[in-house]
Amino acid sequence: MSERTKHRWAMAIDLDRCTGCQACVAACHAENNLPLSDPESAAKGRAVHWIRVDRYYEGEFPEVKVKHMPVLCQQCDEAPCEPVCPVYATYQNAEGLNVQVYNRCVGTRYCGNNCPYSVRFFNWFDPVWPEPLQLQHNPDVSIRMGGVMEKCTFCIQRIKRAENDAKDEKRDVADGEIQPACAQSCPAEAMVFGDLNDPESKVSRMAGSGRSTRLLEELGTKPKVFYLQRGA
Amino acid sequence: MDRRNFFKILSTVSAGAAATSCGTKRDALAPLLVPEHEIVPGVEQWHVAVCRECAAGCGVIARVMEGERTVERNGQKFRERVAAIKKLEGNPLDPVSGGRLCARGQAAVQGLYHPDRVRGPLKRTGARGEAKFAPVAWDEAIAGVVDKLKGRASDVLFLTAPEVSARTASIARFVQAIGAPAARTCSLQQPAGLPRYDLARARYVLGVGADFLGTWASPVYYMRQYGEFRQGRPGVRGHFVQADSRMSLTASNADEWVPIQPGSERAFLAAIGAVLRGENPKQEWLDACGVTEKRVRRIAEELKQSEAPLVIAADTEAALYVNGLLGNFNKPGGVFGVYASLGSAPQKGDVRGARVLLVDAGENPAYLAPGSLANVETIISFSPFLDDTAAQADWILPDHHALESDMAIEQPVSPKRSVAVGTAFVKPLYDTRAVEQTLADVAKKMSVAYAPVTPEEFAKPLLAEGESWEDVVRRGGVQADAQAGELKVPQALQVQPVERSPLVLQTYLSTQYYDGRAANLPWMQELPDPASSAMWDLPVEIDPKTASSLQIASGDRVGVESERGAIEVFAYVHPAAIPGVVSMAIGEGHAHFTRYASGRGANPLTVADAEKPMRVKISRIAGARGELAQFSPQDREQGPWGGR
Amino acid sequence: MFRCLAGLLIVCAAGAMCAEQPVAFPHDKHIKLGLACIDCHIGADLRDRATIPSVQKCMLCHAKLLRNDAEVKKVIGYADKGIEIPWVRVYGFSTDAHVKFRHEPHYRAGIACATCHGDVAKMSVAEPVVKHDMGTCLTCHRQRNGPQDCAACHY
Amino acid sequence: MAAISEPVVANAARAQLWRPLLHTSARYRMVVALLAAVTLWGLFAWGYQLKTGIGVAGIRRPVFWAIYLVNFVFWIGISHAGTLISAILRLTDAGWRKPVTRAAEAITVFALMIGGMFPIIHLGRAWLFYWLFPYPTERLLWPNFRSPLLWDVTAISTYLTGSTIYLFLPLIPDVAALARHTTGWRRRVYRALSVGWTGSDREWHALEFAMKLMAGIILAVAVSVHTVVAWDFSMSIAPMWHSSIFGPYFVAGAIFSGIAALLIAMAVIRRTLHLEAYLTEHHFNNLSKLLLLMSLLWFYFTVAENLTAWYGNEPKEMAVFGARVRGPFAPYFWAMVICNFVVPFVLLGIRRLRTIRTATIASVCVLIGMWLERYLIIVPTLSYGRLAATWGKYAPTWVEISISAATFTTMALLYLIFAKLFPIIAIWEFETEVMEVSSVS
Repeated sequence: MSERTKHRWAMAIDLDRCTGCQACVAACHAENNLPLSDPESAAKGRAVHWIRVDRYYEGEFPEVKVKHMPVLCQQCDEAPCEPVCPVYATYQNAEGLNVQVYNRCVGTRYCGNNCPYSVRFFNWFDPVWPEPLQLQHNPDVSIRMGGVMEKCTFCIQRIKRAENDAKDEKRDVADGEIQPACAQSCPAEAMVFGDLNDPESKVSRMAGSGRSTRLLEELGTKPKVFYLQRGA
Repeated sequence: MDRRNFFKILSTVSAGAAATSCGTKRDALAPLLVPEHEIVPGVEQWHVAVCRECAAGCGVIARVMEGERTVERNGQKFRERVAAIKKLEGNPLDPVSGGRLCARGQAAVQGLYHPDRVRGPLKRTGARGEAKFAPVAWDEAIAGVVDKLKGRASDVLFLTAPEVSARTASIARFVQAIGAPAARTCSLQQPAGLPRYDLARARYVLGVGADFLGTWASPVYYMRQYGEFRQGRPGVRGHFVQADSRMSLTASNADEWVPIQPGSERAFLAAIGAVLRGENPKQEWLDACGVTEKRVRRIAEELKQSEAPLVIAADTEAALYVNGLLGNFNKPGGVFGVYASLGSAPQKGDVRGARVLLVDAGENPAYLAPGSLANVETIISFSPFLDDTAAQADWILPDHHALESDMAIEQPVSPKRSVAVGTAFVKPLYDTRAVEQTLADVAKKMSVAYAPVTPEEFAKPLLAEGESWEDVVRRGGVQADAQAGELKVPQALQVQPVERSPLVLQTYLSTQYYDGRAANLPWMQELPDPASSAMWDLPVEIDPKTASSLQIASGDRVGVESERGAIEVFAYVHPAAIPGVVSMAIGEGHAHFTRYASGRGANPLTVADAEKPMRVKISRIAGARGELAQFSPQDREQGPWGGR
Repeated sequence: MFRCLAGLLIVCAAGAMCAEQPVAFPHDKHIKLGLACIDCHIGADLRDRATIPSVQKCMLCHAKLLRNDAEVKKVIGYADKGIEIPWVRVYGFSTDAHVKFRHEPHYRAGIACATCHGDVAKMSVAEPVVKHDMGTCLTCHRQRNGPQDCAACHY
Repeated sequence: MAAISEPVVANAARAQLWRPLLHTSARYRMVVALLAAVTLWGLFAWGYQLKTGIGVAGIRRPVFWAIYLVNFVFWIGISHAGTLISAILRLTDAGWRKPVTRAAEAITVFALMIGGMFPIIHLGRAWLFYWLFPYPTERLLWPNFRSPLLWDVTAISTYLTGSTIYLFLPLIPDVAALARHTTGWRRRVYRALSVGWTGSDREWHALEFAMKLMAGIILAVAVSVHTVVAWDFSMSIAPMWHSSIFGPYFVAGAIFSGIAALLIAMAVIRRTLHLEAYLTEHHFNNLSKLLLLMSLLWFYFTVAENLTAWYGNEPKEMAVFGARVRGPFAPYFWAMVICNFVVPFVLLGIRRLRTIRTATIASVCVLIGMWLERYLIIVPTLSYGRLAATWGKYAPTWVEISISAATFTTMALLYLIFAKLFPIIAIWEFETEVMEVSSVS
């Protein structure tokens, strides 16, 4: 399983473009059948947002700054969530995706504790959608049952679709052909998805930019989400 | 045979009677049969549509695949598979969205499949405001409306969106046909006719009071440009200064935020303008906005030095004045004029004088002008939701959801003269009718000659030679190259004196709910507020100094009181709020607006004005219950007890 | 857990019901007449899912052919009433399994329909002869060097 | 009730030690009923959680583990009472151990059974717990041996097996004796359990050897079990969990709470069964000294753990440290220090104050303190993760509280039933002690 194949999916987020508008958050809800929260569960911290925009205030009025940062699963190469799962429900696949296998998950939630980015979410109950909201469900994405972990998949259903189409047409997946829902929606085009194994891909070039950093890099998690800091 | 197959069989054979007791609902099998011609399982289709969550009218594309629902026919419940919209994306061919979409646009599909839609015409049965209705047949409802309209044409006020569209054109034609006054609007949407700002090619941008990355004009259009402005040009990074009375989403992205007093945008721009003209800014202007002369001079100087400066302001006249001083018209990175319109957008109107009110979908006077319906005799609503206004209506004749409708809308913010066109491609879920159709039915019953304006008829002037309507429908719109109109530049700015009081409340459009119209969408309810991270509610934002003097902490319940009224809300101590300026977003506080928004939070328009800040008193309510749900309660990177 | 227990209990009681179809459709007869599986179950070769034909499709032939046969009469009855035949599913995955099965890659790889569905061509009424569980899938994937990554099917 | 053939029970000691086995008072029945009621309520709460979803507990993002895991660590800690103490004392041949060992060993087995339940109770899909065991399937799916949770499963099942054997071995001569002197179902049970014990010299030697051997093994297993439990936390990269001293810190804490539990159990047995003659001041005094020693050791570890975090001043660790010492968790933190250090130090450190009563009070304090210690290790770290935007507050619900409360009653219930079926003091060991003492004099 450790053998790397052609692709190594990654994302670059230009924080200078990002406005914190949260279009990505809503797009993710629409694409990935995220369970709905309600006021009580939201107050309990149980709202599921595979991608969120962290905001911090720095300084005091009037010299106060706001920091926005979209945070999603960082798809770490050395993911802390992976070794601790006792049943291999989360693991690194050959394309560098940190996969969550819902039907294997027994719900120890250890991965959630060990994720320094806190991007893993738990299904506390079986999800419910009042009729006919379920008509909107994306048939390409599983409806997760209660008791299992879930998290950003880099829109694996879109990756699979594109790879399958490319295979049918006997060609490679083109750069930019795959866009996760968040990146597709982003009005400022702050998010770029692509293949790190292709040095010419947009994401490779952005990852190599002087502004490129990774979140909590010091932990050695080797995330595959690159943040391009603000500034020239 | 294993159990999972068994359940499928069982639920099919016995119509789920036995299987439900085992909690296997999700295991149950929907009818296997899908008409091949309608939708093929596992295959996606894309259709164009238009987003109607704000006035910008972004062209979108909708992904259609199979979906399952429970239907009841002849007293029998069963599951069936239908074609359903799965997701909206921006239409790449659309000049406004350019293939992108904002959060509210993404959530529009939840409006379509909302569990609490009005499923057919309703007649009020209880007292007004009790929200008791009985379903009626369309004929009865039409007859009821005709009864109310007959002979009262001069008393009629039709409320619709401040836009130029096939819908507003049809309404204009209708009111003319029956002899009623022109349609008006009560919406807080930015009206059509704003100049276009070429943000993408500007080098130095001064924004004043316009939340163009959040709610102003077309956030999608300006965010697309903003990305280019910042990082789209190799070696060039645009510099951005925002003068605003609160830390809006736009201000939070600025390199420099200039806090100015609410209502002093024009005074600030007048001061900038004075410096640009080589004059001294008047002290009263500086006092009004609370910015030092030094800072005003520095910003004006920076504007002057920049090779491509740009001033974007909510106050169009003031923006044009300063841009004029910078010689900034019709050039890259500057301001462009407005294209000739296909019609005229309804003007703001006061509903208080109306006797018979017709309210188009999207208009909600009961929420945006609380108490204004008290003297209205008859209210007829076309809303697909039981919102604050519809709840008071005598008749509800529900419109289709926008995604089920045919439509054509002139895009007010667009680099070209353009109309977005959407055609219905999923069957209406319920017994609803397009407003145009309802009006035609009413007119017929009243024996008035009337035909609605079709999208094709509306957009026809823009069609190029040889361009077929089918092409337009397939692309989702039509764009025409046209000469933009001249910009009227004021020679001087009239600055009204700004009143200052110790504690004022200003309201603003919220990123999640816009002017409250998206509050019924659960995805928007659970979208954290950009400032406070609040979910399922909106708090009042108080600066730390004022909060500590009133002994208020984040999450406390507070009473906000003005001469107009009083509300009770959660407080959020906003680290970037201007001392003495309290802000609250419009969006929550609906008396009626489906299960997701009814009775949640408070409506700031009960105490304050949408346009003008108002003096308020704030006090903590001791012992109040409830908890403000926040996605990230911690708004600083360090905790209060971090560090030695 | 409750699901499992309830499932086990009822499975024992219901063995005979599995092939009880509203119309005794003879697959073998149709194949002998020269039809291929994908003529009716369209989509299996090109798309994710194979479909079950609408009664309209049956009527393409049976509007004229064999109108007096008892079973065909049932089909005509459904068609006349304008409702679909409530076929009983023979193969499928539970939603709990979170399997995203695609027919098309399997078809492309040259896997015969019979490998997973049994030799329906020789059956009159389709019966579940191949166990559709992860063991069956994986055994085949190992033998034929198909992908064994969990995320190949589960996501 | 099984009758005892009177002439055989000549020994008064035997009569007294066997009495509770053969005579059931109304008070006993009442206490059992009360405990059973709470236990049943806990079971109901668990059933409700299974049916409705684990969400009925107060856990949330980011506090994915809370008092279920606190209880887990706590009860595994208590389990060290027994086996470890009795094994150490047996290996060092401390004569005063003899009336104490069985009481201790029983605690171990029951605490392990209860503690071992929590990893299952806290699962999101508890009915799939068997996926944590390695068993062959055609899918070739194995558990992940890199996961500390799997080490837990291995360690705890080993420990439970070992300590059950260790409890059982010294029970054999006693049940054999009981089998000879009882009738009815008891006789059959005792006879089966006595595995054909005749009391020959060879058997005594084999038993002696087996017990020595098991003591050695169990000691190693016990130390490793709690180290593994500590690794559940220290193997992660969460602030204040990723600590190298967690292994020994947890072992020390476990022995500490284990001794406290043993002291309480002994005090209760002494009082209710009127065994003042067998469980003397001497035994309590010795155990109190041991408790005092462990209290000092615990304090040393706590200081070492917190001082390094404070001195290092790493922001992410300080967020947790600060929350514990001066933030929202401060009341619990200082309560823990008082319970675990101040109270035992004063009550047991001053010889004048060291009595059976004060030792019991100190022990109760230590149990409370150690429960709080585990709470303070688990909850603040998870509440104050590395990214401040994800911080969140945890509060338990009635389900968690009910299940937690039920574990204490279950423990007491199991213990009472055990004491009803088997002599809580190893009679034969005690007899040999009496013989030894009399022969010396």
